[in-house]
Amino acid sequence: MKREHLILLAVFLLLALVPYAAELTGQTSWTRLVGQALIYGMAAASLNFILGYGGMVSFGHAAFFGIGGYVVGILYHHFDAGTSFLGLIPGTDQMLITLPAAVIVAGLAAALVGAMSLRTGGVQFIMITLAFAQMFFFLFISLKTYGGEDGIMVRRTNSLPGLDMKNKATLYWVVLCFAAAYYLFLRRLVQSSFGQIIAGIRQNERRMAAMGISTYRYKLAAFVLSGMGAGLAGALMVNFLRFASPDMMHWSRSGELMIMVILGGVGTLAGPFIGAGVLFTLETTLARYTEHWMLPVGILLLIVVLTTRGGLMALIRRLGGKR
Amino acid sequence: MILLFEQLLNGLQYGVTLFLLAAGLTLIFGIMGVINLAHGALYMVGAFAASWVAIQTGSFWGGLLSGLAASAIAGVAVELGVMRRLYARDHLDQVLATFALILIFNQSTVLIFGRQPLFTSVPDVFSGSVEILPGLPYPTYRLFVIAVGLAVALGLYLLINKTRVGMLVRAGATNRQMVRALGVNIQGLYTAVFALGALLAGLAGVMASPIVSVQVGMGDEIILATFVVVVIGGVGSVKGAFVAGIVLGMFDTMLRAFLPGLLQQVMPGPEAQALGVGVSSMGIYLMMALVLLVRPRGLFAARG
Amino acid sequence: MSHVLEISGLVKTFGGLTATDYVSLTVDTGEIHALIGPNGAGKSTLINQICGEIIPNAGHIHLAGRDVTRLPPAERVALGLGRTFQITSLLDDMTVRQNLGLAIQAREGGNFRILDRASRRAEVWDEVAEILRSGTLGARADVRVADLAHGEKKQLELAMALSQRPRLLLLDEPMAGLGHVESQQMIEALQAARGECAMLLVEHDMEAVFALADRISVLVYGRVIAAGSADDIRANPAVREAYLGEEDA
Amino acid sequence: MKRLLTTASLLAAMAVPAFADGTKIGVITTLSGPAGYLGEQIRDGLALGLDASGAAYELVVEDDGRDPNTGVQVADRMLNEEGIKLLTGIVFSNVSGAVVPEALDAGAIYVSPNAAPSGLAGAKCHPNYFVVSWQNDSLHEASGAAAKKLGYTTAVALAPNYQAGKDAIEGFKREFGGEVTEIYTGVEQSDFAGEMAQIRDKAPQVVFQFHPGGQGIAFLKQYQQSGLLGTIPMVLSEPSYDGVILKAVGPAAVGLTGTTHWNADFDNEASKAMVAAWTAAHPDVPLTTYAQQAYDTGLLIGAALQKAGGDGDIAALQAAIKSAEFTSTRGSFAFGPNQHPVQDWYLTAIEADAAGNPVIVTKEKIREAVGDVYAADCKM
Repeated sequence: MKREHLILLAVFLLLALVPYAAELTGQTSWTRLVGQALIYGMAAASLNFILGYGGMVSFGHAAFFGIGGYVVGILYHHFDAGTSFLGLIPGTDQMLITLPAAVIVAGLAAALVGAMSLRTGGVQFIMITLAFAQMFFFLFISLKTYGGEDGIMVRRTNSLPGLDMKNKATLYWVVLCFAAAYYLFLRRLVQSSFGQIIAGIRQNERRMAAMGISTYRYKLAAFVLSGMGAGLAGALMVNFLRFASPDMMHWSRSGELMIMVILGGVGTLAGPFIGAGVLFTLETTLARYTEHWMLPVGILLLIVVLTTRGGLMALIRRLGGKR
Repeated sequence: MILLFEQLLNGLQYGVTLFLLAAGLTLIFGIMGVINLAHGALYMVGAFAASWVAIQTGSFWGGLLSGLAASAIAGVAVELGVMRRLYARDHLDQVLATFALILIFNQSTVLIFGRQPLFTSVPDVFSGSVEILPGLPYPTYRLFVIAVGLAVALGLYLLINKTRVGMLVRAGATNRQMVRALGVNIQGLYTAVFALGALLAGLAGVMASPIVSVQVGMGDEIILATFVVVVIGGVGSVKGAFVAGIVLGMFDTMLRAFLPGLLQQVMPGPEAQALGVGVSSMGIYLMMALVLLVRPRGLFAARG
Repeated sequence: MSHVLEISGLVKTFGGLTATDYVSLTVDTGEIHALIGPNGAGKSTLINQICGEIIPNAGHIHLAGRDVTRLPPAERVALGLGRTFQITSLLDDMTVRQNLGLAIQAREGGNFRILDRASRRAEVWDEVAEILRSGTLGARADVRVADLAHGEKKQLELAMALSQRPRLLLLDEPMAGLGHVESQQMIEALQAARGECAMLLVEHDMEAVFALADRISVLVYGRVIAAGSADDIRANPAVREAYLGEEDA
Repeated sequence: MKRLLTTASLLAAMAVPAFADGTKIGVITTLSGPAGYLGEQIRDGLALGLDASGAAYELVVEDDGRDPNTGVQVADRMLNEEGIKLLTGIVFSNVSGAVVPEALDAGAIYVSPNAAPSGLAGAKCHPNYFVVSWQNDSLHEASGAAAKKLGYTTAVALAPNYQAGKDAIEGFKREFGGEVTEIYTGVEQSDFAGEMAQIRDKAPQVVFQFHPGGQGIAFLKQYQQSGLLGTIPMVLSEPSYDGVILKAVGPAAVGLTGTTHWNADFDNEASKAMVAAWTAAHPDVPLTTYAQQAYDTGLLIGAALQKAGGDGDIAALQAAIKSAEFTSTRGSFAFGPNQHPVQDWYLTAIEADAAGNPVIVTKEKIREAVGDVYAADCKM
């Protein structure tokens, strides 16, 4: 336990130093790269909670990511234009309002999708979550008021009282704090009573039902929690990019999140963050050297699948000699 | 009335294309338990190989043969090189591996053929159209596609229901352990099924190449609809893939053709158009959601 | 004496096949009621209807006086129904201790808490320690279930079912696959649990059935063809014919 | 004059020693995926245009994968690490919506060779944001004007069901004035048999359709296969019949009518020089309007760099670009109040050349010196 705390603290401090290191070495874009990877890591980790711990393979997770992002975008749009959403809800650029709003709306969407999808299982569940995500995608693509497929610009990052959110390093640290808090939350969540029940359901749903657990309700609750996490990540991403577009909920984005989870290590806490970091860094770094970056990325992914069992986390553990 | 009939034919033609893709996918899924995201890449391989050879030689039929050969070879290579190592693994590992294969196939295609879309024309025999009803000319080539699709369906039916290999395939789709217990060369069967699936995907690609734009990523667009067909039809069921493919093809075409018009009866024109198309884009997904809510394992689930 | 379980006129058909054909039976408080019958008689289908995994076409199931015919499985458990599975069904990646802990946690409730620590729920772990101390599984407490021997899994499953403190325990072939010594241990364990709850015991091992059962019902082709004490059943010609006929075929 | 320019660039080079081999220009464009050929056209056109301008430059090209995230990531590195002050190249509106604000906030200049989302054309216009191509709406207004001019009164208009598609049909309707039946197609649809049946059923005098890239190829092929080509005339905006599409469609395209802001047969020196340079450099690749827009962008940037002496003084560079002192391949070119083009539009016909392959032939000028409807909202 002690050792794990030390490692976590060290990683957090290292990540906190990224803006300074970037400044010193002149590689200033690393701040953004790491920030974006952290946000993707959060989204992937939220997916991993249902996928890795709960055994629910959702192929529509980007929908909640996108919905969270659009909440920020739409609220900013109305704030900027001085209008209100459906004539009822005024816009805002206050992060303390937009983030909770994004989390709640994404949670509601997840409740809707989960309530229907969780009646199925296996590959049917994969496909039905994908189907709902596609419906959201087509919905947002036809919303002319909010930019349609062009997306919606958020000219200024949401404000937090007392902080200069225009400063890239500040924004990065805010994101880092959210990512760290979310990591700790997930760590607690999987150890909680609820988390244990979810892990039990993944291993043997029939047995859990025979012990009196209404598995559907627990799975739905897990699905909603996970959707809320993705919504938070999406809201942060829009603040970071200052842009929301239907791309955020395209099915390939859902696939990418799943790839990050699998690459990093299914059912591990740090795996999704590592997977996101590695995939994202790999893509952007390779893209600097070749237009055909997809080829080496594909080959590397293939090598990882064929040679490791349990993704990069398994590799790290093996190197660390833990098992 | 004529319009309705024509749209039905269009739906049928789209349906058989979906069937060609879904038949292989559902067999691979049902027998090996592999979620093959790269199935669409084999469709692309077939289309590219056929178009390129057709452009070089001027012969559609040469293109057809090379397209089939190329996709079957690609399929066997994928099976031997990658999938064979992953049968015992988790579904998720297979997802990651086949995703990697998509990247590799797409980018290799760019390296070999460049980024410009390729073009082949309809073979001379099938250029032009036939007046199948008074006042309804229909492109001969599309009729040819329908005929090929139906012929393949018949062939698959005979193969699966009347031959020993087919018996093994059926048995494999319902009970994998049993086939193993029969002492059959499982590895050989798996490779053969994968090659057959790839061949059918390649055929779909070849047939589509004179109609659509042959370009990188063309397989990624159609693979989603194919998965929808597989799931609605029931994993592992070729009959399900056929029924679901045709129904979905018709349903999709009908929605696109008539929903906006119907909506215009009850609401203003432009909004009806936009809503109608929005809903028809979602149509196949809505249909899948509905089917799964009623029959969680699809229409013709092979496994009990 | 009241009925813990009362089944009346239960019918379940699959296509043309009638798996349960107007079955009626009762289990009384504290009683061990054995259900026997040849393979394919519909015993598992009946068990699964009592559990709620299969919904019958007609008839009623009352549990402790309440009609549960259409309730989902989990709610029946809340009313006091416990079960073991024909093929042991446990959480294979967890240890014996964790399996027991989860069973008690499930019974205790409060499982929508997302920020507590399951490992620090004293009410759960004290009881787990108690069960481990009293039973034979103590030495294997921290072994992964997947690594247990078959007999140990059966014991664990029973311990988990009993830890739920059910009013009625459904035992689906608890002796299946056990050796002679293990069977004896299982019979003893069930005898010991006799005071805690009523049991509906589905079993092929006649030695165990006659050792344990207060009453026996015989199910053939989905129908109860005989019911009564062990001696009644032994003497019943219809039962003999059903079993002998089965063996001839 | 030329020597003066050379001296200027020499001075610029000396003033900023780090850029001894020319001003770095960041090119963020789409090179992967089905739309990759558009990015290729833009990259190559840009290089040729800059070469023609004689400016000293260095292109830093990177793929955005049509993904706004990647685009911003690339922009950040170019702007903040490599000290690039001048960006261009984006193909798609969704990428430019994310990247352009990033560039502007960093004090850099963005010159668009293609994407021109309406969101940046009106009230949110910016002094450092220029568009050399066209604003989306004007593209399709030209087709509406053409159809009207040809005397048609009923039309079927088809476009994909996303914002640009809706804008296309709106733009067409605005200038056409006749009776229009709108048909929206799927965003990733590649088989248009159903639409063909509807067109036959409606039997309009003219068909207008907007389907860029692969969709356009599929649409035209199927229009011919269904026997509609030659029965019902079609008017197209330039993205729906670029050189690559025509090459892929082949003889099936002959007989169509198009509208464009530029065509390869334009009789001006700049255009002829560009066609010659392109044919020499890329003999197997058709020259499209994407490359032409990028070429013009290259000419504009090159001229401005020489006038301002590199990118050392952003204000001077901005002013130099704004003055638009270059000889455009399209003849007349000027920036409107929102720094989007004010230009002429032409009617073209697609005819068969000696070998039966389609060539685009310019017929007449149908609109003169038009800007876009959003310019009025821009207060700079």
